[in-house]
Amino acid sequence: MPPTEALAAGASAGGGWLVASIAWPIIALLLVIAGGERLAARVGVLALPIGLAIAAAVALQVGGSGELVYNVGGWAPPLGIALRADGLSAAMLLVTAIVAGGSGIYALADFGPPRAGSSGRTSLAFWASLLGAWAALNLAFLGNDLFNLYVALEMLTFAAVPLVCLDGRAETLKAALRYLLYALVGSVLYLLGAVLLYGAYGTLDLGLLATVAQPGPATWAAAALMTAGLLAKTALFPLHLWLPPAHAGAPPAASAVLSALVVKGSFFIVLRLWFEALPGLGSAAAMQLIGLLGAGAILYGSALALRQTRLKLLVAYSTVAQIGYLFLVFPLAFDAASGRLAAGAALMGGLLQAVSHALAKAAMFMSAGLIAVTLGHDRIADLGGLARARPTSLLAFALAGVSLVGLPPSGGFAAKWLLLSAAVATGQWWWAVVIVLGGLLTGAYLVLVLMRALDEPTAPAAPLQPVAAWREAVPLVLALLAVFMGLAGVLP
Amino acid sequence: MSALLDLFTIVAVSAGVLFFLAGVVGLLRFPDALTRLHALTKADNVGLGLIVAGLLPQAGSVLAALKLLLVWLTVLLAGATVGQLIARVARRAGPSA
Amino acid sequence: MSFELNYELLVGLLVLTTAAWSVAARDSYSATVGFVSYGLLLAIVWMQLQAVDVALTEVAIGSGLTGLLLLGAAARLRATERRIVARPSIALRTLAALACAGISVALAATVLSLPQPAPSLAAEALAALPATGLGNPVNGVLMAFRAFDTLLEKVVLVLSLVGVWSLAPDLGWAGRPRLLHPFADDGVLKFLARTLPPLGLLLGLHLMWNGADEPGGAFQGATVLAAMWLLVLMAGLGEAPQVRARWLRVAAVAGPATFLAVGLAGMGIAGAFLAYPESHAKALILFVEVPMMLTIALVLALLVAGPPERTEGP
Amino acid sequence: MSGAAQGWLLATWAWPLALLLACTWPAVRRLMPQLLALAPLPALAAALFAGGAPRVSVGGRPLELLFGLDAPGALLLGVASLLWIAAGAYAGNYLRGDAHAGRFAACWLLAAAGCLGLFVAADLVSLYAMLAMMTIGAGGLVIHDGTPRAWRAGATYVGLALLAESVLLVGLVMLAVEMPGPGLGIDEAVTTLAASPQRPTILALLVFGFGLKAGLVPLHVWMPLAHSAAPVPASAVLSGAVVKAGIIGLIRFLPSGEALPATGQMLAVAGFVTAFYAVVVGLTQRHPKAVLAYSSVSQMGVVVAALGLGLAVGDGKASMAAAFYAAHHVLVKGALFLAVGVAAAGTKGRRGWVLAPALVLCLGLGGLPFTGGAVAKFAVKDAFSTGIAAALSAASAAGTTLLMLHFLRRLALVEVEGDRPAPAGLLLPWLAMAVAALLVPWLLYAPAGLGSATAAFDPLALWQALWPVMAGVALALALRRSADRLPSIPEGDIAAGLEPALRVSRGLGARLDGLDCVLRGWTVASVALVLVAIAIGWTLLPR
Amino acid sequence: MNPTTLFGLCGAALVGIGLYGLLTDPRLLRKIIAFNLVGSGVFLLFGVVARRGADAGLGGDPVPQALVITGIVVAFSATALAVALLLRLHDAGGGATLDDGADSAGKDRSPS
Repeated sequence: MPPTEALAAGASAGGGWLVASIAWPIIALLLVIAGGERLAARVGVLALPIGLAIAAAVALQVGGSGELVYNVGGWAPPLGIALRADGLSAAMLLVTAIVAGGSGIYALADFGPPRAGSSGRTSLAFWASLLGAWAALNLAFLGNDLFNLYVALEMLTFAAVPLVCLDGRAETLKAALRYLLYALVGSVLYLLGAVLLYGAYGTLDLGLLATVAQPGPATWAAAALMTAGLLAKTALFPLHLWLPPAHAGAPPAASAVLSALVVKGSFFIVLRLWFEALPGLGSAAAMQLIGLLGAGAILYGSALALRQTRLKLLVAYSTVAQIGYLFLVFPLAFDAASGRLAAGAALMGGLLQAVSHALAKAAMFMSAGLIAVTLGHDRIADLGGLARARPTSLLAFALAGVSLVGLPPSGGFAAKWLLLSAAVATGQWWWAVVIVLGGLLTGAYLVLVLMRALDEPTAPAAPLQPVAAWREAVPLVLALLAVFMGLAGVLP
Repeated sequence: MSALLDLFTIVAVSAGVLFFLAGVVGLLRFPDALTRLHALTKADNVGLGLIVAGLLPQAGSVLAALKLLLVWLTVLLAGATVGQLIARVARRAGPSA
Repeated sequence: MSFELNYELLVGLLVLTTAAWSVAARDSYSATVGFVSYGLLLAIVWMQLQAVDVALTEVAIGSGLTGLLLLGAAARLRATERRIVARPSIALRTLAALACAGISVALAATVLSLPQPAPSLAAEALAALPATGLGNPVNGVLMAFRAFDTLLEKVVLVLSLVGVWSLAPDLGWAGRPRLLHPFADDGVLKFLARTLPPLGLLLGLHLMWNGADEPGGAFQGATVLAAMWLLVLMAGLGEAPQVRARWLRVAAVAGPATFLAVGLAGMGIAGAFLAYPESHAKALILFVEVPMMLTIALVLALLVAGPPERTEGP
Repeated sequence: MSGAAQGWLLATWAWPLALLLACTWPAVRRLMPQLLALAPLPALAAALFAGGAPRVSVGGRPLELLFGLDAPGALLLGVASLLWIAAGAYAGNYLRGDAHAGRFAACWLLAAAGCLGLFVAADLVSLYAMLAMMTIGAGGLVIHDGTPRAWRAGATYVGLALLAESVLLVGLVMLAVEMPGPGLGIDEAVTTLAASPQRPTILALLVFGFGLKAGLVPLHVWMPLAHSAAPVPASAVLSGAVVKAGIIGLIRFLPSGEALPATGQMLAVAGFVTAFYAVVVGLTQRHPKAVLAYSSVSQMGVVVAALGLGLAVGDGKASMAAAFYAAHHVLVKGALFLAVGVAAAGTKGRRGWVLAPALVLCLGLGGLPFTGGAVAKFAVKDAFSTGIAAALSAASAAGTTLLMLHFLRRLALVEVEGDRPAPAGLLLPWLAMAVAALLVPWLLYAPAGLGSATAAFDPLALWQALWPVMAGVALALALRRSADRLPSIPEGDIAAGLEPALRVSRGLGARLDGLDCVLRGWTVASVALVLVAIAIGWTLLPR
Repeated sequence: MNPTTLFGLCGAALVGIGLYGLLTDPRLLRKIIAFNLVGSGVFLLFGVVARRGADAGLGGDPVPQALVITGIVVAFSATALAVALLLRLHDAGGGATLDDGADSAGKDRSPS
């Protein structure tokens, strides 16, 4: 059909912002590559606020009209590709822009314009990857077409992998390779599901699938393969092999993006797949299974975090644990009576968990990075004296911890509160127990770190390295956002 | 007339296939790299040549026929070069290979 | 038909055999060779499936460039890989085998259960094709209906190129990628590298131009060009550019940049991102495809060439 | 007026937090230990002027925080703020030359904000928030000395406290789910609770949580450990004010004016068991702070017993009475802990300054007429009026007297650290608290709406108050010889059982590391991935 | 049983074969080859779906065919990135497997 008609058919006013939120990071990315190492940092930093503004615009539009749809090229699905934004996407777009901006500013010290003598390699690689990951994430949050989302996933992986091994040490290279290969297995499984769905229904559009999808071998196989593949990319226990070394080995600014955002991209697609495309096709057993993996992640990850002796590894394992909460959404949102997934308190709780964890974890990795810079190491046992050396970073770390543990008024608390309410309301008390235990363990490992940091210096400490104040400010701001998110009235 | 052309096609293509068969047998049975190479190149050059020649009458248009010839020439070129390179490797590795 | 089926059966078995071989072979080099021949056989399957465009792509990329990439790696890794003996325990391998078999069986069952008649967008695509001015429906999908995917795919290519470059050792950053064939100094290879490229250039452009209406397209064309360039590089007739060279950077982003620009312009002139005004659709698409071809050829070749290395004489 | 009152309500917790934030400036941090006495001033003002003021709300949905002050809250907030002021002044002196003074101040402010804010918290969320803040701060205070003993005590305390809060959280969420409106005010919650089908479960969770906070046996183990391990001013506020978190929680959530015989009697039994068990174990303790800690456990038992009996008969005034009794305990226990510090800091010669007032306070805790303790006992007399309860309460009074005299003996034997008299900075807060403990109850009795205190002077009442004390004194004299020959039970008696558990958990941890290395091997993980896919598919098949 | 279905089963088998190699072969290069096998198996399924959708005089549904072309490119960039990583790891002395460093996270733990 001619484009204009298609527009009238599907696209909603203001949908152009959706295109902008994907096109803008890509433009910046191309500029960075063409502009070269010298300009990379400048272009990147300029791109960040504009991207934030675009995300805000989308949020405003969505707040007004509730939903934005845009048919790319004016070709409506199933032939064409549609972009769609609802409240969930808007929230994720915003937090992505905020965290990406934060880590960009934070990274200026490490990946700024190359000084004389240093090759611009890391600078170019970091900014290109950051912008690429940002574009991919926005696409993952807006895409409404299974193959389009596949491209987004791959783009995300290719942007994330170089971030892991920027320093080129053997173990980070190995971590990056594990990450890449495992992610590739995941995306192959996802693609398998996509082809099965197309073969059965002749469309890849989430909305259309919801109307035509029937219970049947193709649907079941597709759902299973795609979910498993996405879980692998989200590093849900027991598929977390790649996460700890990758996130702990990367430079702090990169770890922040990886741990806070990248794993959320594939999680968001799982949400879309189940809540948008196949809401009526889940079975109680399947949802309980996914929840079980989540519960395993919470307990196992927290317990292992408690065992770590290195700060960055502790934070990485805490990510493994926090990811678990996200997947409690599925059993909690599943209404056994109607056999459908219902968007409600549980889904909102999951979203809040994703957002608040993004802010808190980014803050944690950044402050952990500054702590490591200050002390020259990140051995938890030797953190003594930190309270005097780096009060601000420690404060940021502690505030982020407040949100992770789920103390009011943090976003983490709001999330846990909603998940608990859902568990109580649906009478699935066992998930409530898991949530509570997870909170206890989280509190345990964070208190451990803080107490160490409040101690006196154990060894005759090496001369402390200075850190710019503005770098300390970034994690603090993110942590404060996480802590006061609960008061912001983000809930409907 | 066309019957004759068809006959020619059949004969030529069969002969080409025969060459390929021989080439494969040689590849499997010959003792060392150089002799295997010898068998293979025959299959590539003559075998393919015969098949192309046989297909020419069926090409329909002159352009298509030219394309067919082009394919043959390209294969000749590549095959010759690769054969040379492999032979050099074999010689460097010594007769035992 | 029964002959047909037997023929198909034969091809299918050959494909499976070569696949199994390239998994089972002891030596990685022979496994790679197996993989290349597997790719060629697969192309036949694609022909059988009436997907000429895909067959071309499969031969060019799936078998050609990927094969080149893997062969190079296999040659470099030979020594180390010999030392690897530790394999997963037999129990674990059995479990893995069972799991994979399970997946295959499930897939097979699903394939057999797919609805008949199958859902298809062929009719819709054909109906919408005139609006694009193109004659080849596959290209119509790539350049118009799902142009967004194609644009993003180009970004993915460029992004992974940066990823590959970022693996350069810091000292190598100033250098250029090197992939000299061990026989580069040999006359024969140089001869091939001198005679083949003109032909390849012709073929590449032909494929691109044809793509509009017949099988082929910018992509398959670009792959041929890339292969030619790689041949020249391997024969030592030319040097890969420095990754810091400005022209290289610009050329590397030219394709997606033009595509994006045209797409954004579409918002103004055709009412939607990546929409073309019906009157100029074909012209615009060709206008996009030319720089895209350049970018693709460049990026594909450099992806094979790998990260830059320190440039001391070999 | 109400505007100002609401301001005080917010400042109660906001002001200490502001001081805490100010500590990020090194200069302020160095000064802060001397300023701790300023932190509770807004709380005192709130207690005086903001009682019964309309609730003030902060933030929007989903978390609308409400703050208000009911009568029991005001009463406890007032005395608690007095204690925090005195102990703060004491701490300023106590910390001179302490390398960790800054850290102590930070934890102190956090604990103060939580503890005082708790009394003004008027909705479920802020209640939970204040509890958490208080726990974290108090935990920091407990481990302040950094000795292994302190670490063990701190770990036990924080661990159990977090457990209590998690249990509470579940209870609160269950409550919130049933609440009709969006708001989560405690008043609304209580009305909801009354009608809730889940009431038994919710009540059980809340009682467990708050009971643990108040140190009901067998959830008391953390108290002796924490209170004797913490520095003197810290144990004063811990044992005096922080413990009352459990009490105010019970007072707020237990239905008042409605008779729940079963629940009430269960509470009463738990309370009396606690009261007597703690006396017995306390008698075996050597360190005066440990003795005091057990006495606190016992006294909280009495309060809970009073609450329980009140609940059993649906006596609406019981909660106020219990609050009053608790308020007196805040003052006395705070004062006595300071006394231990003063005694250790001063010289043997001038120890009379410590022992004389301490004796009065000790007997007062037992209910000696004309002391504040007598009024306190008089306030809860209704609860303990009838047969068995009366006997038990008299017995507990006697036991308390006995225990406190034991404490006095241990106090007299405390080793002195220096040879210089205790500095005024330590002496004055102690004496001030002592005086407050004697007088304040008399002043508060009428305002608390418990009728007139003069009734406490009628001869019968005097006798009823006096004879248990005399019995206790007699017992003390009788036991004098044998007191030191009693077997010594380790502090936190059954907490000693935790050690093996810790060892086991360490072993498990090592296993876990091994497991993780296996799970993160490539083949295992990727096979796991395929199996997950198959499992999901399997669970999707219709049954 | 028509040819298309036959190739469908072939694709299913390819996925299984490749997956097995990807899971069990310790050599990284072989993992990468195996990944390409799985990938081409999936693409083959796309081709089968396209062929089944032959309609309106077209030999196959063009949409899946186009998707395969995009997919092949993406798979190629993945392969290139993986090979580059592998060779760099090899040069950095990291060997050519993953599991002899699997617990790079587990290593720095105090023997508590």
